[in-house]
Amino acid sequence: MPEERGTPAGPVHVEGEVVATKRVGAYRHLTLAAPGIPERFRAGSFVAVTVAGHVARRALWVHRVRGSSAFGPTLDVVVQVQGSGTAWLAAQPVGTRIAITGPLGRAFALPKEAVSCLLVGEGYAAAPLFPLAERLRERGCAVSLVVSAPDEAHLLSALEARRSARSVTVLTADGSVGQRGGVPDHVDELLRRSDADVVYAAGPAVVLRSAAAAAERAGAWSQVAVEVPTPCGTGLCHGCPLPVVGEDGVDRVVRACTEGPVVRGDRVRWDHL
Amino acid sequence: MPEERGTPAGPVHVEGEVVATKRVGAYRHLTLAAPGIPERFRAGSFVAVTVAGHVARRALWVHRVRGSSAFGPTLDVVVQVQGSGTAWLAAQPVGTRIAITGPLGRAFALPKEAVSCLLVGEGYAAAPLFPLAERLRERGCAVSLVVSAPDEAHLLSALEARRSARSVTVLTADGSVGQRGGVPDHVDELLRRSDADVVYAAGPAVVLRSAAAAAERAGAWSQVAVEVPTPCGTGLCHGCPLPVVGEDGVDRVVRACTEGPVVRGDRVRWDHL
Amino acid sequence: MSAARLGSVPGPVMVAAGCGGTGRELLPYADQSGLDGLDLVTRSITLDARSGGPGPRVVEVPGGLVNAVGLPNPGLEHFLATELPWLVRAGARVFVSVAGATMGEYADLARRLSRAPGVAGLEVNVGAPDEAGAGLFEVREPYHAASVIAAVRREFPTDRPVLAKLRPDVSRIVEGARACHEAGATAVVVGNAVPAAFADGRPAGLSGPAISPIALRCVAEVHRALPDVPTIGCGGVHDLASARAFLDAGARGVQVGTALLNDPTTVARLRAVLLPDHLTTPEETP
Amino acid sequence: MSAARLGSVPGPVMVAAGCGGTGRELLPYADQSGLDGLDLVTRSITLDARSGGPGPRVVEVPGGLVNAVGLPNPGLEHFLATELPWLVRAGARVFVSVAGATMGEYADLARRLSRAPGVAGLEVNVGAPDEAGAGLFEVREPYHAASVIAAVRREFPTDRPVLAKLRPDVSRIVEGARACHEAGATAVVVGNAVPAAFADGRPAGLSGPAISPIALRCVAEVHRALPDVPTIGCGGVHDLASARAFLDAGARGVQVGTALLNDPTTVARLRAVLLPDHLTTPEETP
Ligand SMILES: Cc1cc2nc3c(=O)[nH]c(=O)nc-3n(C[C@H](O)[C@H](O)[C@H](O)COP(=O)(O)OP(=O)(O)OC[C@H]3O[C@@H](n4cnc5c(N)ncnc54)[C@H](O)[C@@H]3O)c2cc1C
Ligand SMILES: Cc1cc2nc3c(=O)[nH]c(=O)nc-3n(C[C@H](O)[C@H](O)[C@H](O)COP(=O)(O)OP(=O)(O)OC[C@H]3O[C@@H](n4cnc5c(N)ncnc54)[C@H](O)[C@@H]3O)c2cc1C
Ligand SMILES: Cc1cc2nc3c(=O)[nH]c(=O)nc-3n(C[C@H](O)[C@H](O)[C@H](O)COP(=O)(O)O)c2cc1C
Ligand SMILES: Cc1cc2nc3c(=O)[nH]c(=O)nc-3n(C[C@H](O)[C@H](O)[C@H](O)COP(=O)(O)O)c2cc1C
Ligand code: FES
Ligand code: FES
Repeated sequence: MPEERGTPAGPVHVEGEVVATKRVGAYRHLTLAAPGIPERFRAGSFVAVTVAGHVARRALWVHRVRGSSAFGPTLDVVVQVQGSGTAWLAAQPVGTRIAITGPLGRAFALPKEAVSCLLVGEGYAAAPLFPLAERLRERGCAVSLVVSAPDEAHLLSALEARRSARSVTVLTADGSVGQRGGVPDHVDELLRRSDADVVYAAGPAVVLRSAAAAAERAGAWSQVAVEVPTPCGTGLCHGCPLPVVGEDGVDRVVRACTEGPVVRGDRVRWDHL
Repeated sequence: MPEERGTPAGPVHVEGEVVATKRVGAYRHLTLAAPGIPERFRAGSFVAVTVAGHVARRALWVHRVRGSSAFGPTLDVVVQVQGSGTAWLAAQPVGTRIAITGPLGRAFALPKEAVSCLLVGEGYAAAPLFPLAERLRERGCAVSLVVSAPDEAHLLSALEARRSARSVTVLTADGSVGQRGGVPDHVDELLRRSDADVVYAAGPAVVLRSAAAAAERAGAWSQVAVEVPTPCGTGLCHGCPLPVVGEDGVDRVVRACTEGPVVRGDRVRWDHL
Repeated sequence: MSAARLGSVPGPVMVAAGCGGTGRELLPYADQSGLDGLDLVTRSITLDARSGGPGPRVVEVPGGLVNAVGLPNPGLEHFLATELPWLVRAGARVFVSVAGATMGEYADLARRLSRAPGVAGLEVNVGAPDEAGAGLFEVREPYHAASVIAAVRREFPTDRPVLAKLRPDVSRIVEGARACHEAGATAVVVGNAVPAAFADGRPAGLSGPAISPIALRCVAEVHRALPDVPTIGCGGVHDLASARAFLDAGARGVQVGTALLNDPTTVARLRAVLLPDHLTTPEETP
Repeated sequence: MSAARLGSVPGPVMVAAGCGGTGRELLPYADQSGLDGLDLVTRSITLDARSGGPGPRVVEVPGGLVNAVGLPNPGLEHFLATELPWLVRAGARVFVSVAGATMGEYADLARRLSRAPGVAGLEVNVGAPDEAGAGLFEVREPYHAASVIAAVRREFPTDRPVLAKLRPDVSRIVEGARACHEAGATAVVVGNAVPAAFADGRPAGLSGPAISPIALRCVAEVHRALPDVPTIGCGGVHDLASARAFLDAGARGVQVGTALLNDPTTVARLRAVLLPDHLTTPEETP
């Protein structure tokens, strides 16, 4: 699949600002003024943000971009508090200035033709599937979206996606909403039903792996957005090893932030991740 | 002058909380819930607070204590933003939890008899003179209060002190309010007018030194509250050298946080500070 | 000499030298038993009184503190007359940190301390971050440290521990630990503040969380090379995780310095968790 | 040999080894002139390709990072064929960092790099924080480092600089700097990441603001003892104040590593301020 080319390209490093913040279930949604980033953004790329008092940067998927708003160009991110950095981010009030670099990494590759696509996302990592769905619909693709989570609080709302997606399926591990179970339990069935040529997946490794395997069984392409800790996010430190099989069949370790985060599902050496 | 004795004594280390915050001129006033501290407090002692991401602690004078309030026991501090730590403190919203240790150090010694007292304070450091004035008035002392600052924005409001003080004088370097000039320019005249037996001073070294010298010239006692950087505030690190002359006439270096911050003005070796 | 014959290793949590004031200042932050049973290393005591260096003595840097305090202390005599008896009465297990300009001074300190009632053990400061500036005996090679330990050991009863406190310098720590242990050190404290400078270039020592990975590397190297030499980790311990990292790397105990300056209750809190474990674990005998 | 005859000292701001990706990744964060004229040290290049160590390779700690990346690089041949020509075309002044398991490998790297068009100079990595783990030639004593420098110098044209990158180890830095300079190093880079460990005890290196006071001490000691040996400060430089502290302590320039990982524009911002000063200051000739 060819890379989509647009201008302007490449990441920028800007001083952004929190312009809106809202708790949704277990997550904190932040809207960040981030001049220069929305016009460069492609679904699946991410941003690296600076967290006060921390040397390593924090990677965040981009849930939505707006080229213009009352605050200029903005982007939305979904933060799940996991450690000190995400706790800091979630606690920032409107007005906090935050250095943002992005968009970073390889985005989801888009199909040349109007094919059928299955999008599978779990937890906050489903975020980049929403702009992807829009983009695919613009290209005339039939989009089936699966949003999964351990429970309702960790489910990204699929409401807005109903415009871009032909079908939306909700899965929760505890069955609190939608179908009970996880992606591995349902992915083959969902793939068969959607008759997809391409599977896009975002979420923990177990979700990505099951989606990639299902795609392979069904003879479909897969593109997975892998999360590996990314100390810089910009390709400078080589601290984000992603073990893959190269096009030449040779085992390699690439940088998840630069040669990833999105890679072909059949290329990932899952056992070495 | 004997030390006042009360119970309970000694400092405590507590998790406090910001319960109110307000900008007043150039300062940020914070009210901190600080169980255990108000009942131990004596004017001139200070608290050490923990600043997120910083190893050294920040010392703050106590402007006011309330044994009980809607938030339990609280204390008020006045923060002037100078560096990263005070910037952090000034930015905290209501609800932030802050580790507080106090009251720390030697407080102002109170006269045994109902004598006349001159209280001289500059900038935020005038803060401890307000509870001191109340205490002195309770003991029947005649209190003359001098509040000084470079300009109006840095002047602590003396309004409330009018109850405890017989006279209140305001000095600003730029003459924007009150008399024009600094403490060194006016202290001899103020001392003569107040006919004080004891001078209490708080502020930068130049203010303390001039007050101590004026007291000496007038044959009065002086007590000065010295600010020396206090990395721990608790007497543990010996990092806050205060050069003094001991009672035995021998030069010594004592800990400003433990043997100070309040010492007799005639004991400080100003040239070595 | 076997370690068993040279006193038992204190721990698991000790107050590091120079970060506990005179000891008294810790009392308000102790648990109900006060200082009773607390393993406390005094600030380094020299034969003669020292007033310490000029200010600023302690400056904050990212993740830590840089300090050049200059070993302010009242001198041995005054210490024996006032501070030590107070600490002993309070029930602390007092390890007196000793520092000297010559081998003879170390021996002298050890001899006089061996006769002072209530001294639980000694800690020999043979790895200060700026020995020249502090006017201390310079330990350039491991055998320098070992000769100081031998000199101290000769003067101090073998049933009481002597701890050798070394610099967390990975290129020499294994050799230093071996030499000091052979010279009679009961355990090796790894390490001191790391040689550093203030922003203006003035020599100083770096301490606090920033140096924890450095000290941990040294402890791990010593434990790997010399599993029979008891080590006590010191450098950046500030919470349970950082303390446990040292214990997991093979240390018998940890010392807490800078963290006490940030939160004076740190040692009490760590002891509350780690002491019960320690008391139920049979001590390994090398 | 005089330093003047061995190439001129780069500076005042360089990209430190291993913190600039392949160089290309810095382009979006450069100023208008792109990489033109930028003094860039490559990540350490070995004869054969290396895929680097397992994750986690880089972990955050207070004030810095702990890393054991394992020198991932495509090997000399591939580097010469692809990365170097790109950098040269972009106008960067490329200092290739070389690392080897034996003296022979260092010599080999130097020989082949001496013939590669566009190599501005070499930086010899003789102070990695975990040489054994990285499979590098072990530099236990200053003369080990000096022999590597001599071997490299023999193979590399004397009109181009060879930088010796040493560990910021205060007990050996002066001797190391002297020995490397005598062996033909144009300047000494002080220093590398500090030997450290991950929380699980795995050997690694500590970098970032946390180590700045350590590297600064080393620079100050070298400058005091050997004012004629040009030094380049490296360790924790992240803003103008930290860069100036090194220059004030006598360094001719600074390298920026970890700070680029936090803010990729750091070098461009520092150059904007420090380069004009540098160009107008006549270079001291020792
Ligand atoms: C490409 C990518 C996109 C991401 N998008 C999002 C998002 O949209 N929303 C969200 O909430 N989180 C996202 N994450 C995860 C988020 O970056 C981590 O939760 C966060 O870095 C952990 O930081 P902390 O400060 O909360 O935890 P801490 O425990 O303080 O982190 C300590 C260190 O470990 C690293 N680290 C630890 N776990 C992870 C992890 N799982 N992934 C990456 N780094 C880790 C951190 O970067 C930091 O260096 C993303 C991660 C990647 C790699
Ligand atoms: C007894 C005492 C009472 C104080 N009371 C108040 C008060 O009521 N309100 C107020 O705004 N400020 C007060 N200060 C000063 C306040 O503690 C300092 O402004 C503050 O420590 C500087 O910290 P920072 O984080 O703003 O600056 P930074 O530049 O970030 O400080 C860096 C380091 O230097 C130390 N430091 C630098 N300057 C000073 C200084 N002048 N005094 C003490 N430490 C310093 C800090 O503790 C810290 O370790 C008091 C200081 C002392 C000693
Ligand atoms: C303010 C201060 C004073 C110190 N004084 C001494 C001392 O007198 N003797 C000594 O051996 N170590 C001294 N140290 C070093 C500490 O005991 C400890 O070894 C070092 O700081 C590393 O541990 P930490 O990171 O827990 O502080 C001092 C450290 C500090 C910060
Ligand atoms: C992720 C990472 C990779 C590094 N790789 C190398 C390397 O390949 N060769 C080398 O000599 N130094 C390497 N270093 C060390 C840096 O060049 C630098 O000397 C050290 O990190 C201290 O400087 P800093 O605090 O500015 O990072 C690396 C450092 C980091 C953080
Ligand atoms: S996170 Fe630094 S190179 Fe990928
Ligand atoms: S500030 Fe630490 S002893 Fe005074």
